[in-house]
Amino acid sequence: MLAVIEGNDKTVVDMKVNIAGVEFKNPVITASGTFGFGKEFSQYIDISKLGGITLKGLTLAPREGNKPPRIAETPAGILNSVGLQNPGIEDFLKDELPAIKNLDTVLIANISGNTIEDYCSIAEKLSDSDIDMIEMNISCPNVKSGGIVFGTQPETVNKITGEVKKHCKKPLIVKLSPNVTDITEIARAAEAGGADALSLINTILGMKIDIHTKRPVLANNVGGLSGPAVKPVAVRMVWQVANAVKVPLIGMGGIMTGEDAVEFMLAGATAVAVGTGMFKDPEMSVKVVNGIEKYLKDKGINDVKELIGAVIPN
Amino acid sequence: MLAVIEGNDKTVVDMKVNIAGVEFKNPVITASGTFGFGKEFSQYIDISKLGGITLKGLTLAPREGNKPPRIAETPAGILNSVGLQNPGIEDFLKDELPAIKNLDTVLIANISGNTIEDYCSIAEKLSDSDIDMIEMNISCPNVKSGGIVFGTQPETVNKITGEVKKHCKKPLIVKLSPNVTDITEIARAAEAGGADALSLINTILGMKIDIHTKRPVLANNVGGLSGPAVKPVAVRMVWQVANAVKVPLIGMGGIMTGEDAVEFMLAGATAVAVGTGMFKDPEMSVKVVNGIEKYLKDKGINDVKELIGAVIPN
Amino acid sequence: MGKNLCKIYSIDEIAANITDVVIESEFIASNAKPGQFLHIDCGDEINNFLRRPISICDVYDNKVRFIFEVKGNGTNRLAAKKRGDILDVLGPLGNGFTVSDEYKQPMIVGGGIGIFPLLNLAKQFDKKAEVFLGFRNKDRLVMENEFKAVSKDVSIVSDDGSCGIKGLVTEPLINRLENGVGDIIYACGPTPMLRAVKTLAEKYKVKCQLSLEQRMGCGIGACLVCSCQTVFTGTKKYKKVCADGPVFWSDEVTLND
Amino acid sequence: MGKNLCKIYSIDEIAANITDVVIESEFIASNAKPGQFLHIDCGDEINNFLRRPISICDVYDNKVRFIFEVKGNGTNRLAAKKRGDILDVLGPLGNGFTVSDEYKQPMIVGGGIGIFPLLNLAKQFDKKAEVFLGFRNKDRLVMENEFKAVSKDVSIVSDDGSCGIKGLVTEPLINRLENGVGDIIYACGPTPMLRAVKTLAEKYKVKCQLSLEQRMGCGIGACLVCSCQTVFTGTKKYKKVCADGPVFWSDEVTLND
Ligand SMILES: Cc1cc2nc3c(=O)[nH]c(=O)nc-3n(C[C@H](O)[C@H](O)[C@H](O)COP(=O)(O)OP(=O)(O)OC[C@H]3O[C@@H](n4cnc5c(N)ncnc54)[C@H](O)[C@@H]3O)c2cc1C
Ligand SMILES: Cc1cc2nc3c(=O)[nH]c(=O)nc-3n(C[C@H](O)[C@H](O)[C@H](O)COP(=O)(O)OP(=O)(O)OC[C@H]3O[C@@H](n4cnc5c(N)ncnc54)[C@H](O)[C@@H]3O)c2cc1C
Ligand SMILES: Cc1cc2nc3c(=O)[nH]c(=O)nc-3n(C[C@H](O)[C@H](O)[C@H](O)COP(=O)(O)O)c2cc1C
Ligand SMILES: Cc1cc2nc3c(=O)[nH]c(=O)nc-3n(C[C@H](O)[C@H](O)[C@H](O)COP(=O)(O)O)c2cc1C
Ligand code: FES
Ligand code: FES
Repeated sequence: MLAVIEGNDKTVVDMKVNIAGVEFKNPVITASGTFGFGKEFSQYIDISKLGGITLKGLTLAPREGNKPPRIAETPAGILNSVGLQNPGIEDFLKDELPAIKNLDTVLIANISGNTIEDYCSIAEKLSDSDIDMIEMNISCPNVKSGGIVFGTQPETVNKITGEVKKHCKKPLIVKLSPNVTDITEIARAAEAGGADALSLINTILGMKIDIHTKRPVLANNVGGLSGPAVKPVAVRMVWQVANAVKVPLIGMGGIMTGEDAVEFMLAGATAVAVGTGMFKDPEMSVKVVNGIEKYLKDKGINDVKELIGAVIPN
Repeated sequence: MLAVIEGNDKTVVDMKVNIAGVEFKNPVITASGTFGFGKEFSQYIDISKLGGITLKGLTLAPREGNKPPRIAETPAGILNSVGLQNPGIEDFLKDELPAIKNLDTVLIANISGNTIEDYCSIAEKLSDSDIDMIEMNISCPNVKSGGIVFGTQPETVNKITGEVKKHCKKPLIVKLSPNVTDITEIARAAEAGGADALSLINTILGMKIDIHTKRPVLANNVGGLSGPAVKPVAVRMVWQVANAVKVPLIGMGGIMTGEDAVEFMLAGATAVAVGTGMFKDPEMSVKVVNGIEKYLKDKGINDVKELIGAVIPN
Repeated sequence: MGKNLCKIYSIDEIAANITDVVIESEFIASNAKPGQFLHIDCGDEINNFLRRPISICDVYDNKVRFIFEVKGNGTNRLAAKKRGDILDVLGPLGNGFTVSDEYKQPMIVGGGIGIFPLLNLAKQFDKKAEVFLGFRNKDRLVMENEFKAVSKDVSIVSDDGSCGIKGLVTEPLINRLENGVGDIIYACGPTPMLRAVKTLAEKYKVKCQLSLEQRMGCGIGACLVCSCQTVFTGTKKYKKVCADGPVFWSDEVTLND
Repeated sequence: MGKNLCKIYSIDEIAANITDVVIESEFIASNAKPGQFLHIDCGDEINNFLRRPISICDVYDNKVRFIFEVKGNGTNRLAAKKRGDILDVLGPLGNGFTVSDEYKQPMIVGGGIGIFPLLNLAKQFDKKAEVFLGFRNKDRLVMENEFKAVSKDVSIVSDDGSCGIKGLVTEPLINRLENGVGDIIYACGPTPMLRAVKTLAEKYKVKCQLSLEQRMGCGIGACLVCSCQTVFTGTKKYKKVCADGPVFWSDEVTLND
């Protein structure tokens, strides 16, 4: 594990990045579904040190989610099958948002639905709230009816993005599924539909079977793989998509250190999100911020934006 | 790591499985590309203890493969970009096959090509050889012109399988790519085309960037991810495909222990292949055989075939 | 509640595969309530990176004790730690048992690894608690004397009769409830045991708290993986074992998942 | 050649980040040739599961010595091993240097970590070899006396002049070649150094063997990841560093990859 040491030279580093007109004090965001609605981690970190936080996926009506067990450990990763448990958009606006709306960080809501109308209606309700950006999840592999059906065909991605844009007054991030043959096709469809930014990757569908009980470990049988195991797949997809679209990207998938974050930015991400890594260490998101800063100081780079897409392909 | 202890009770275990009329003394095979043409490992293991061996991918003409570096380490996995380096089918038949044709194990050739005609012609040349089965690789992510273009569209999978079947007198295994939106669709297309068995998964396309040089670690920029990291994805795909087709499956992806192999068989595989794990331990394939046997003895199961597809979904 | 780097003060195998650990942490020792748990990083390997939830068994001075059984990869690594090693521990986490002077006849029921959090609970009742402990067999019997020292009475039960009474741990409990003894039951152990205790509590109309287990991710209420089904005025709802529990009132949980 | 479980006989840090290890293995000791390597499992973590290739530095009795610099995860773990630990080692692997009585004036050139396999090579020539060793600076200078003990002459060169002559290790070599000394050159070190040596060998028409490095998978010739470009009668072809090398004749390799 990386021991995070604060850069000790005098380089002044500009950590700010801008996505669709929204300024982030640094490029580190929390990944949706791993950070609740923000309050749980406040005992462990100063949330205002983060560029932004993405909240747990919201749906129009409350959702109970899938049966437990909902988590399994795999080599360098985990599978989850939470299934979008959430209190619904109304209760969120009433009970959850007030507690976090004054946090000094970018607030990103993550939305899911069963129909295009669902998405439009949630986006509309959030448009007048204190949320700064909306991330549209069309890639949750854990819910049959939701998300993923929209996320795997370019035509539907284009259509849903276009429709939601009409109802959405906040910058719209479209979150892509890695469970596709050609992610650039999907990315281009989202961009053409009007996405202001793209985030990737959501989890990869996986399964674990307990050989003693002969049953899948997850009650849902399958779940989404995240954590370091998926990092090479995520970096590849960010790189491919960066070469295919012009909108900014938020990269994620297995980030555990500042170095990992730098790798995603070199591949083409303007910002990164930390998810599963926070289960290992609730301070990880802040350590990633510090790790990026240290890398920049060590290299004498004074603007984090210089990293974006700076990979030199062979 | 699993310490392999020979089962010490008196259960007599039948380890034989049958794929497309070919009998395997046990369900453990080596994965193509990780076992050369068979001879290299003979200093480390008794190859006749394996159910079968799959040889390095062959093409019609010799191929030089990609530039080095061709390997990178990732969390619980590796990326490779060998790019099908091989001496071509003629030299294989002349220089390599004679040395292994008398091995007491099932010999599986693995073939790739740029055109359907290439595949047909290699299959024809192998049809009169001492090879027992042919595995058709339509899923190599490391060669632009070859394989993968055929492997990601149901129509082309169906077509190539049908054509190759006409020229192939040996049982034909079609090897599936995990880099697809819906693997069951591809599997059904291969079955409909006449595949006698399916093997899965090939590697998942990934990338690693050296943050100090800003260059991709692989000269080819991207490469195929294998090893334990991919196991949950592979198990999920085997399970999905087992529920979609009737032909037998060879499961692979990250197998390191007998327990891992049992997991694949429960998911629906009739046999399994061990690849990357052999880089960690050249004896791993044989240890997997012993590990399966130990599991069966411990559970008092006397026929390995009872494991095939025996998962109890929730 | 906090992230703590704690030195291991002692670590001993007290029965086959059962490890008793004492760590130094003034913060945890002074904040822990009976029934709360720790979320422990068992090794710095990316490969096995989920923490493991382990109940607090006891606290004294600035030390915290927990006991666990080796099951898989994580607990195996944890058991290999040495005195003086530093553990990365989140805690104290979750809601513990409700302890109150109101309860004059607490009945404490534990099965298997479920007995560990109950020692500190029993201690709170100044030798008023009656304790019922179930073990698989005599090789697993631990802490009998420690419980005796802090309880009014301790009944030992084993699956095979190799120690204490043969049978289910609920049997001596039923006996007491039949006699009208018991104004609250606290239980921790395998789900079938918890179901039986819940049924008894309903039958004998005694208040009852159960400590549940579920696989966890964050351990702090943020990821929603550790759910258990609860019911409130007829509506079923998933709550979080880590943050809403692990201790629940028995009429709140369905124990159906 | 074989899979060996070898006990660590000694392990010492001989310079900053440079570790000198002696393991017990009669099999390797009696089969190893200068220039061959070991493929070492640096820890049983799935997470870092590729072995690491490290050259054999020396053999004596039933012991095998190797020396390595800590670079990343694997060598870091390896350096943390203790005397008495068991290492899982494949070897001896690959083709070593061609040693023959035919060569009367062997020139041995090493740069950085490339010097380690050259000790056992120099030994084979009964104090006839002239050795040229390049170091980054004096903090990295190791084994000077050991080489002196087995060679005719040892020239030390450093990048910054902090030890020996300042400059490139090829400079004193050129001097000797200009004087007509040298009937074979053996070299191991960074690729730019190997390129320079190859050019000199061509210019002065001296035979030359180079030891190459490449990232490896299996280490035994089965996976084809460790390729280096070779040329034979004008045709370029990839060979395997692990099995066809790591030592190649300099006119065989292009050093272009
Ligand atoms: C609130 C709480 C308190 C606990 N207190 C104790 C205690 O005091 N002593 C003790 O011995 N055990 C206790 N357990 C159970 C203990 O957490 C598991 O035995 C342990 O996590 C198993 O990890 P492993 O690495 O050995 O097993 P593995 O099989 O390697 O674990 C794989 C995954 O499954 C999870 N898991 C496996 N079994 C359980 C289980 N029964 N409950 C929750 N997660 C599980 C692990 O956390 C891990 O994520 C408690 C569990 C909970 C939820
Ligand atoms: C035939 C041969 C002999 C060698 N002999 C020695 C020796 O005697 N002493 C010594 O200090 N070093 C030697 N090396 C180099 C040594 O293998 C690498 O420094 C080492 O593998 C780096 O591993 P790491 O875990 O520290 O680095 P990491 O960066 O964690 O390694 C990541 C991956 O890259 C590979 N890798 C990184 N650098 C190299 C390299 N230079 N060559 C080959 N693979 C590399 C690793 O094997 C691993 O797969 C030799 C290399 C080869 C090919
Ligand atoms: C427990 C859990 C719950 C998640 N829930 C959501 C969600 O509600 N919406 C969403 O878009 N992504 C969700 N994700 C996906 C993550 O936001 C992220 O895309 C993925 O986990 C990869 O990043 P990581 O490897 O850093 O975790 C969830 C992931 C996990 C592990
Ligand atoms: C170095 C290397 C070379 C490979 N070459 C081939 C190949 O030639 N043909 C093929 O079908 N698969 C090839 N594969 C894929 C493997 O056969 C296997 O499908 C994959 O690695 C997953 O299994 P594993 O995780 O056990 O390695 C190769 C894999 C590796 C690591
Ligand atoms: S473990 Fe994350 S909410 Fe309980
Ligand atoms: S490392 Fe496998 S062939 Fe050389």
